Amino acid sequence: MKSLAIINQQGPLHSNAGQESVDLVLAAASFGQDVSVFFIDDGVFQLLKMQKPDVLEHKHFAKSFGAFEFYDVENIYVCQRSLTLRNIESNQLNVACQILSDTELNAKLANAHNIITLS
Amino acid sequence: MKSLAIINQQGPLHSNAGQESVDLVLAAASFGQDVSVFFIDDGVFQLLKMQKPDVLEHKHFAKSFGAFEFYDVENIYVCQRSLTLRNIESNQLNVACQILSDTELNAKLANAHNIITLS
Amino acid sequence: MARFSIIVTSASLDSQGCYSAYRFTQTAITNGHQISGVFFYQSGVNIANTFQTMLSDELALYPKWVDLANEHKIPLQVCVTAANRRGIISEQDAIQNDTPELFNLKPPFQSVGIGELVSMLNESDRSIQF
Amino acid sequence: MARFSIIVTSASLDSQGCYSAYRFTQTAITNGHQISGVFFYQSGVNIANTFQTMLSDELALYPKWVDLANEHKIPLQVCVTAANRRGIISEQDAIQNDTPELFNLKPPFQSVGIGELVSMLNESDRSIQF
Amino acid sequence: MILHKLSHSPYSQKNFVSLLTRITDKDGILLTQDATYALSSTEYCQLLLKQTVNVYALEPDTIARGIQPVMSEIQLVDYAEFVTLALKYNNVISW
Amino acid sequence: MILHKLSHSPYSQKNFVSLLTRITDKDGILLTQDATYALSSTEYCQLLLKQTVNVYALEPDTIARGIQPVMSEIQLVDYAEFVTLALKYNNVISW
Repeated sequence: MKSLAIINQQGPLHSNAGQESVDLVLAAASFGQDVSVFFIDDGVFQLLKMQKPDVLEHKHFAKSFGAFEFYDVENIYVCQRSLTLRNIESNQLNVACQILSDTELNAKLANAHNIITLS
Repeated sequence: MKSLAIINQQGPLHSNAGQESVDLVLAAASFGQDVSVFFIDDGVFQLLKMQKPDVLEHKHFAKSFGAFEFYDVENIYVCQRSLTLRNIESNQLNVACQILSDTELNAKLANAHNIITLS
Repeated sequence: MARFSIIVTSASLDSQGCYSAYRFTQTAITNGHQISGVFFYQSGVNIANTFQTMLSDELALYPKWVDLANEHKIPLQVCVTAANRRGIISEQDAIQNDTPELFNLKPPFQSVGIGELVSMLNESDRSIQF
Repeated sequence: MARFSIIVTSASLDSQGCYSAYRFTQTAITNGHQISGVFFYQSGVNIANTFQTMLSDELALYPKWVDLANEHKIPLQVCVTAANRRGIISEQDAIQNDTPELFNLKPPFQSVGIGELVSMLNESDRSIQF
Repeated sequence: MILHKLSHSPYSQKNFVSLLTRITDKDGILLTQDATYALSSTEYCQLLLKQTVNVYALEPDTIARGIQPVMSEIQLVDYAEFVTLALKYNNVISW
Repeated sequence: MILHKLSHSPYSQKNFVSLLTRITDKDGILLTQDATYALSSTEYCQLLLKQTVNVYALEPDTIARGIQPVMSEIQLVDYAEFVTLALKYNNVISW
């Protein structure tokens, strides 16, 4: 079984990247890939609990993060520096995740067989 | 006759924005608009004389800048600060243009009836 | 009361711009303003593709534009060159290609030249791009 | 000699990525490597639209991909969900829609699910995204 | 009197800050889409307000993203006020 | 050992610099598309080389843009060398 790292780099409403990231994570996991999910740069904005995309008639795809564990996607990594830069505290986040330093992030990414960025 | 300002903000090979800016400038001018063209931020890279887009099989749309004067598009403005930041000298540019300060640029843009950015 | 030209240059799935344009247009009409037209250029033309199929729980912006245009008689003008480059073909284009059935741009969206943008700008008080 | 998976997520007119992917694929083959497949996702699916018509002096990337795929038997796999959202419809989709003539995705491009991406990744030594 | 409509994230796009120096104190700034993320940063809010006091942000875009504004000097507007703003200034640039 | 493939302009995208801190000295960096504009800036070249000596740029992308590189420590590579680089590292991230 190969490992696949999915990197989210964009805010939730910037484009369709967030939805298509979720599609990719769930499908790849259901086909047996060892999937890990990374939130880096503006991608950390996808994790904000307070989002109300229905105000813009958009689907709240971030609710699907809750389904990750049912698909055995348990490795959810968030860039500490990206959070700090954006004044985001860990209690504002909408999913259980590991907050990693730059060095730790690099080490996790170095271990993945394949890496796809959604931006 | 209304005035139309077209702002180029992207490098020549980043996307199709450069070509579609030229299309817009020439068509609007031929329909009688008073068109001025601005190169700002990475848009100033469109002005580099040394470009060889044929290496990537792309059309050299910047050659069409030479046609601007035949369409009476004589107001071509370039952001001084964008050039300086990118280490570009005026002798590297492929079209006759006026290099403007931030204040001068703002004043020119404030006079346009309509403004379209290509990015 | 004023007349607006709306210009859309961003693809609906790559930016929020096309949705913002829809909301702005809708609100301007509600508040008594006129819309000279909406001009779709660059990747903004993608919204005119009739083949778009969103999943049932996703925002479907195409029918929203269609309803707004039909209800308020707003011209939805799509630049023909930008559209053809992106595989958006009108019935007239299809007839010229000798495949008269194969098109994916339908009314109320219209395939037009840039001259229509110039006319639209000339008859409006303010333009705004998304 | 290695086996590559190529992933294209950028639209051909909004980025140089789709062209770079083409050049990389072509070069890898020339140098004796194998291509497990090319997977088009997000706005990368736009290249599969058969209706695209470039002006005669502009780069036409669609026929380049078609020729490369046909010559070297490379699977060009287009994610069906991403494609449908962007108005790219296969013959099979069209038949299901009861409009069997109305499609704009043709071989060598194939409409597939994300499972095909997983298979592709499992049988290749290296993936690279554009 | 230009209304500068910004739509890109200040955290990802350099143009966000570089264009500020071109804005005069008579101009207006309207934050929309990902540009509304500036509202959660005292630093970005101050940079904006240094150029002009006429700084606005589109409230639906802000709420949708779950942003908590840190400075009350930036006025939240709805779409109706957006339409009014577009007419109040001489023209609009969408950066 | 990651090959970081960059494709965005350092002048327009903030991520260009922010991702550098995640790069270790064993990793490689390949500048492609608009990221090759970094070659004309001593400052950006130095930032790149500070992280790793393994910095490459795709020559066709550089020539097409009319860029004149200022530092010879960044190696210009063709597509064949790009293919080789992609295999030399354990994986590739496209930023």
